Amino acid sequence: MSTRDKVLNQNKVAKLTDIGKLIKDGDSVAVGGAWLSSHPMALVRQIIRSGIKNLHLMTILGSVDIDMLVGAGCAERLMFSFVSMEAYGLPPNFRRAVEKGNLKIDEISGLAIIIGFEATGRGVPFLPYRGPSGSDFLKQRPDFYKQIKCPFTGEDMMAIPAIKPDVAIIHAQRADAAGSIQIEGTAGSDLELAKAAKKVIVTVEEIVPTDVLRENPFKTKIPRFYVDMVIEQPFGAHPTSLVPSYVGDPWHMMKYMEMAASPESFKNYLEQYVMKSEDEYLEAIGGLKQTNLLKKLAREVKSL
Amino acid sequence: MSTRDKVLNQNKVAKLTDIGKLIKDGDSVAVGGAWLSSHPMALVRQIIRSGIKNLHLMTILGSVDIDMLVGAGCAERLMFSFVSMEAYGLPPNFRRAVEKGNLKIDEISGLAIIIGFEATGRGVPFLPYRGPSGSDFLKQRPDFYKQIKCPFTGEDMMAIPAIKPDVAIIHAQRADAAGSIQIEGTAGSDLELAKAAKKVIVTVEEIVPTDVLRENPFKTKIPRFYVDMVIEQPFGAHPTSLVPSYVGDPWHMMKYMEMAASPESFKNYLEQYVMKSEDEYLEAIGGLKQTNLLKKLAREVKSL
Amino acid sequence: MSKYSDDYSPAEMVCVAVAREIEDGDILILGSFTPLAFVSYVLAKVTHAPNIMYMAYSSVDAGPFQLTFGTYEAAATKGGVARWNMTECIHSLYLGVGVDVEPISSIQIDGNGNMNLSVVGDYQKPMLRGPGGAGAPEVVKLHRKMLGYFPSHNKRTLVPKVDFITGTRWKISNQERLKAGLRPGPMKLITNLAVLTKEEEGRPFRIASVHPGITVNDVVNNTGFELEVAKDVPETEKPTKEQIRILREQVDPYGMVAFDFMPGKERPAYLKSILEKEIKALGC
Amino acid sequence: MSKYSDDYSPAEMVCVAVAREIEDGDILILGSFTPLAFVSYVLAKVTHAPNIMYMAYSSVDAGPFQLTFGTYEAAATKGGVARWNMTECIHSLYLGVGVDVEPISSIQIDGNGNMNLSVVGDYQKPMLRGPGGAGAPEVVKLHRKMLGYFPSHNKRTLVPKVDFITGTRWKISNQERLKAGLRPGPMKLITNLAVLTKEEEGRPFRIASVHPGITVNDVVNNTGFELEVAKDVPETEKPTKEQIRILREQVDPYGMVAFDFMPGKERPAYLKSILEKEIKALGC
Repeated sequence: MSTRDKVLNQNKVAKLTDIGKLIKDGDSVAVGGAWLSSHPMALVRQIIRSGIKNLHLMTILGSVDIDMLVGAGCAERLMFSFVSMEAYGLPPNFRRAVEKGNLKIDEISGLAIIIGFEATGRGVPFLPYRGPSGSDFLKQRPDFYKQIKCPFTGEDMMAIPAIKPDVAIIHAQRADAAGSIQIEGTAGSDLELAKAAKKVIVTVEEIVPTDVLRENPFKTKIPRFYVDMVIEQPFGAHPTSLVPSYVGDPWHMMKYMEMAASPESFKNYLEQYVMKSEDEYLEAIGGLKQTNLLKKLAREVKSL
Repeated sequence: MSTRDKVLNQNKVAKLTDIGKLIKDGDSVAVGGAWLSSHPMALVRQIIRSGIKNLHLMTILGSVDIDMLVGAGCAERLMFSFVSMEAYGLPPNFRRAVEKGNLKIDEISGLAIIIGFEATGRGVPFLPYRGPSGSDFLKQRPDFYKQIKCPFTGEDMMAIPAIKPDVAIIHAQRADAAGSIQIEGTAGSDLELAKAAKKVIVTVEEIVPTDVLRENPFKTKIPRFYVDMVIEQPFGAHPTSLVPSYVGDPWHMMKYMEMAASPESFKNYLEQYVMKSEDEYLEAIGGLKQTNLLKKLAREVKSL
Repeated sequence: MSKYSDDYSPAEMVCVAVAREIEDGDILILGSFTPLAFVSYVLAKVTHAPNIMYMAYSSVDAGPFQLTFGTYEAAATKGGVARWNMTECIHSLYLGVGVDVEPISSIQIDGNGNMNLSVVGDYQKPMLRGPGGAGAPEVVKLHRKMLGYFPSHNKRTLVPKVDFITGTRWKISNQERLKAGLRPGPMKLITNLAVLTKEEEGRPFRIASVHPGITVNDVVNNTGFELEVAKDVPETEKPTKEQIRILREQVDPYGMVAFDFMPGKERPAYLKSILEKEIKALGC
Repeated sequence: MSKYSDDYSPAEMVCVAVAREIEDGDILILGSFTPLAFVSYVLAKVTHAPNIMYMAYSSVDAGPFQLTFGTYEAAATKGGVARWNMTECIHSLYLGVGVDVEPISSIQIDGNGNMNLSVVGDYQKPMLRGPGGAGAPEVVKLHRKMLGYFPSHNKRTLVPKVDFITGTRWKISNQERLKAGLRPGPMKLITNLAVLTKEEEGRPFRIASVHPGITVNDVVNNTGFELEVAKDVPETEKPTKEQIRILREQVDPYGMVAFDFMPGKERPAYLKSILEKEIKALGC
C-alpha cells in the first residue's frame, strides 16, 4: 500500500493465510527480532507453509528464523551481519547451505546494516558513520562501504547506502486494527525495518481497541502509517522470546538443533511442527502447560 | 563532567543556586523546550539572578525563554531557527535587540539546527538531508550548509555540521537522583540537546526513587549518563506549559508582553518576578490558586 | 434550501477554505500554534477527512479535540496514540514518508512564491525582525502541497520581491518537482479575499477564486505582484451550514478562529474574554 | 588466611579475570548471549563496580540480576530504567558516548589482533561457516578496551593468520589511537591458560600473566602466533573466596559459567540439567 492507503485503511486485521497477498516469490524480506528474541516465527512458518520461494532475506541478528527459512528452501539470497543459535550452537541449515554453496550471501557489519535500513526511513540515500576500518568487508563490498570526507572537518567517514526491502515481517505484543504497534521488550531495530520496507506485516499477541494504546502511548513504537497488515497470533515468536510476555523455549530449541542436524531429520521437523496450523504447532510444542511455563519464567526473575 | 564521571555520580541533586558551578560567562547554552512548551524557565530566571553574561544561546523553537535572557542582557549571540510568542505577538526584547544591532544572530533553518545537534550525539561530524534549496540561508551561511553528493546515487544532499554546546538546560516531569529523566509531554528535541552538550542541567517537577522510573521505563527519555545536575523545581516551566502536568499561563504571558513592551517596564518585570526566589515568583504569579488552575486546565480537555 | 451558509465571518470563510485543502488520508503536522490552522485541521478530521494522521507537539496520531485557548496542547497530547519528539518527527515525517500539507503564514510573500519570515528591510539592520522560519525553509519545498494563508491580503504582505528568502517552493510545476525527486502538488495562497494558485515557474499566480462579496479588482489592487486573471473568475465555495454548525458548536465554541484576523491591539482583550468563558465553563 | 580461593574452576578463573577488566563507571553492552560474559558483568556490578551502566537487549541501565538459562533476558529487561532499540543503542552508545568494553570471542584470532567470525577456509567455499560478526567489526575498533576471551586456548583458534578479517583493532598503541580520533585503551586476550596483551602495532602479543598451574610453555605451545615472553611472567591473580561465594550463591547458582568451556556434545545435557534445577526452584 502507498502511505496514503496505509493512513486511510483503519482495519488491517487479517489471517496468517493472507500473507501471500503481500509477500511474493523473489521478494526481499527483512525479518524482525534480534538474537533469540522477538523473531516473527509464526510468519516464518507461514511463509514455509505457503511455499513462497526465492526470497532475498535480510536480517541484522538472525537466528532460528533465518535457519528455518533457509532449511525449508525459501531463500535464494541472504543479507546479514549475524546468524546464530547462541548457546545452542551454529545454525545447522544456514551452515550447510553456505558451505555447499546453495545460498548467496551478502555479509555486512552489524552497525552498517542497521544504518542502511535507518537511511531509508529518514529519506536519505546514505548515512555516514565511523566504519569498520581494516575489515575485509571493505574490500569485499565496495558497493556497500564508501569512504567519504566530512565537508566541514575533512575527517574520513564511511558512507552506507539506504537499504529498501520489499517487505518487513515483525512480531510484537499489541496492535490496534489500524496497525499501530506496541513493543514492550526487546525491540531489535524493528522500527527501522518497518520504516524501510514498502510493505509491513506484523503479528501480535493481541489486537486491542486504540484506546488501550492511548493508555500508554510511550509503548507504541510503530505508528499505523507504516503498517499494511496486522494478525493476532499468540506465541507468534515461539520458540524465540517475547519479553516481558514469555521467555524463549530452550527445550524446543534443543529439539530443533537435534532435528536440524541433517537434511533428512529436518524434513521431519517441518512435517511435525511447521506444515500444520499454528494451533497444532502450539499443541505439538507442549500445549498450554508449556506456554504457561514460558510465561511464568518471564515473570519469575531475580534481581540482585 | 566526563561521561565516566556522569556514570559514577549517582547523586546529582542540587539547588538552583548551584548552576554557577556549570554555567560560566561566555558559555554556549542550548535551551530546551519548543514553541511555548517545556522551556526551562526556572533555570532561565536563575541565570538572570546569577548575573551570568555574554552567553551564546542556542534554541530550535525559542520563546519567552530566549526573550527574557536577551532582555536581561545575558546573551551576546543567538543561534536559532525561530523565536516567537505565537498568539501573543513578536518577542519584544529579541526584536529590540536585533533591530538595534545589540545581539549577534546565527539564523538557521529548523531542520538543520535539529540535525546539527543530532550529529554530535551520534558521534559524526556531519549529517546529510534534503535541505532548504533556494533559501537565502544557503548563501548567507556557507559555513553551515554544504552541498555534497551521495557517493552511491550521485544525488545532491545538504550536509549540516555537528553543533556542540557547552551546556544544555532542560525542564521535565521527573528524575531520579542519578539523573535519568522522564518526559511525558512535549519533548522538543531535548534528548538531542542533552546528547550534544558537554554539561547538562535538568530541573524537574519531582525527584523520585529509581524504582519509580522502572515502573514505566518507556517514559525515560534521557538516561543518567548524559546528565550532570538535577534540581527539583515544581512549575519550573512556568509561564510555559508542561503537559500533561500543567498548561501554559496565558494571563502571565499577557502580563509579560505588556511589561516587555519597553526596556523601562521590562526592568520592572525583572524586579517584580525574576530577581527573587522561585517560591516568591510562584506567589507573585498568583500562588496556589493559579498553579492549581493551570493543572486543572491540563486535565479538563475535550476530545471530539 | 441551500446547504451553504450565508452567516459566516471572513475568518470562518478562510478556515473552511483551508480545511477543504485537506484530503482524507493526508499526513499533517500541527506546528507553531496558529488557531486558524488548528481549527481547520480538526474541522477536516471531524467532517470529510476522518482518517487523516496528524502529529501535534509530541503526540503522534492525535485525535480530534476542541480548540480552547487554555487547553489545546494538553488536548492534542492526551488523544495521541504514540509519542515522538521533534527529531523523530522531522526524519520520519518531514523527510521520510512525507507530509501532505501544513498551512504557513509569513511576513512577506512574492510572485515567485518566496516566503519571508525573517526581516523587513535590511537583514543586518532590519526595520522589523520577524520570528524566523522554524521548519518553513524545508517544509515549503518538501510538502506535497504548499499552502500559504494570509488573514490580511495587502501590498505590504503580498510584495513584488521579498526582502529575504527564508524559504521557497524551489520547484513548482509537477514536471519540475518530479524531476527533482519531489512529490508533485499545488501551491496555493488562501487570503481573506481570494484563493491564488501558481502552477509553473515563471508564470504568475492566478486568481483561482474570489470569496463571496469580493471583486477581482479588490484582489488585484491589494496584491503587490502580477496576477493572472481569467475572463470569469469563479467565486470561492462558501462554508456549508453543517461546517459552520460544527465549527461553532464543537471545534471552536469560543471563536478562536477570529483571532488571526484581529488587529494586534484588540487581541489581548479578546483572549481575556475567551479565557473568562473557558474558566466559567470549567466552573472555576 | 588468604583472601584468595583455591577452589575454583577454569571457567570461574576466566570469568573473574574478565570481571576484573571492568572498571567502575564503565559503559557496557550485553550483546549476543554468552553466559560467561554476562556472569562477569553482573559479578563486577555486585562487587567492585556498582555504578557501571550496562544496556542489555532493549533495556538501558539494567540492574544486576541472577543468571539463569530460562530467565536472563527477562531479568535484564525488568530491571532497566529506560528502553532503547538497537538503532538508538548503536548511535548513542557505540558511536556516541562510546562503550568501554564488550568481551568478544571469535573462531580465529591472529598475532595482529585480527578477528575472524566469518569462515574457516575459503570465503566462497568455506570448510566452516561461522555466525558472522554482528557489531564486532566496528566494536573491536571503537571500544576503549578490546577484550577477547577464549575458553579453549589452542592453535586452531590462535592462528598465524586469520582466514578472513571480520574485524580488527585497526589502531593499537595509545598514540596511534589518539591520532585516529579513537579513545586509547588496552587490547587483551583472556583464555583458559593466560592473559595476553598487545601494546603496539608490529610488536607481538605479550604474555601478561599465566593462570595458576599453567606454565609459559603450555601457553607458547598452544599459540599459533609469536609471543613476547618476559623473564618472569607473573601468575594471574586468583579469584577471591568472596568472588567465588558471590558467583555461586547469587549471580550464577546454576553454574552457567561452565557452559562455554564444555565440548559441544556435552552442552545439551548440561543445559537440560540446569533447566531441571531452575524449574524445581520455581516449584513447577
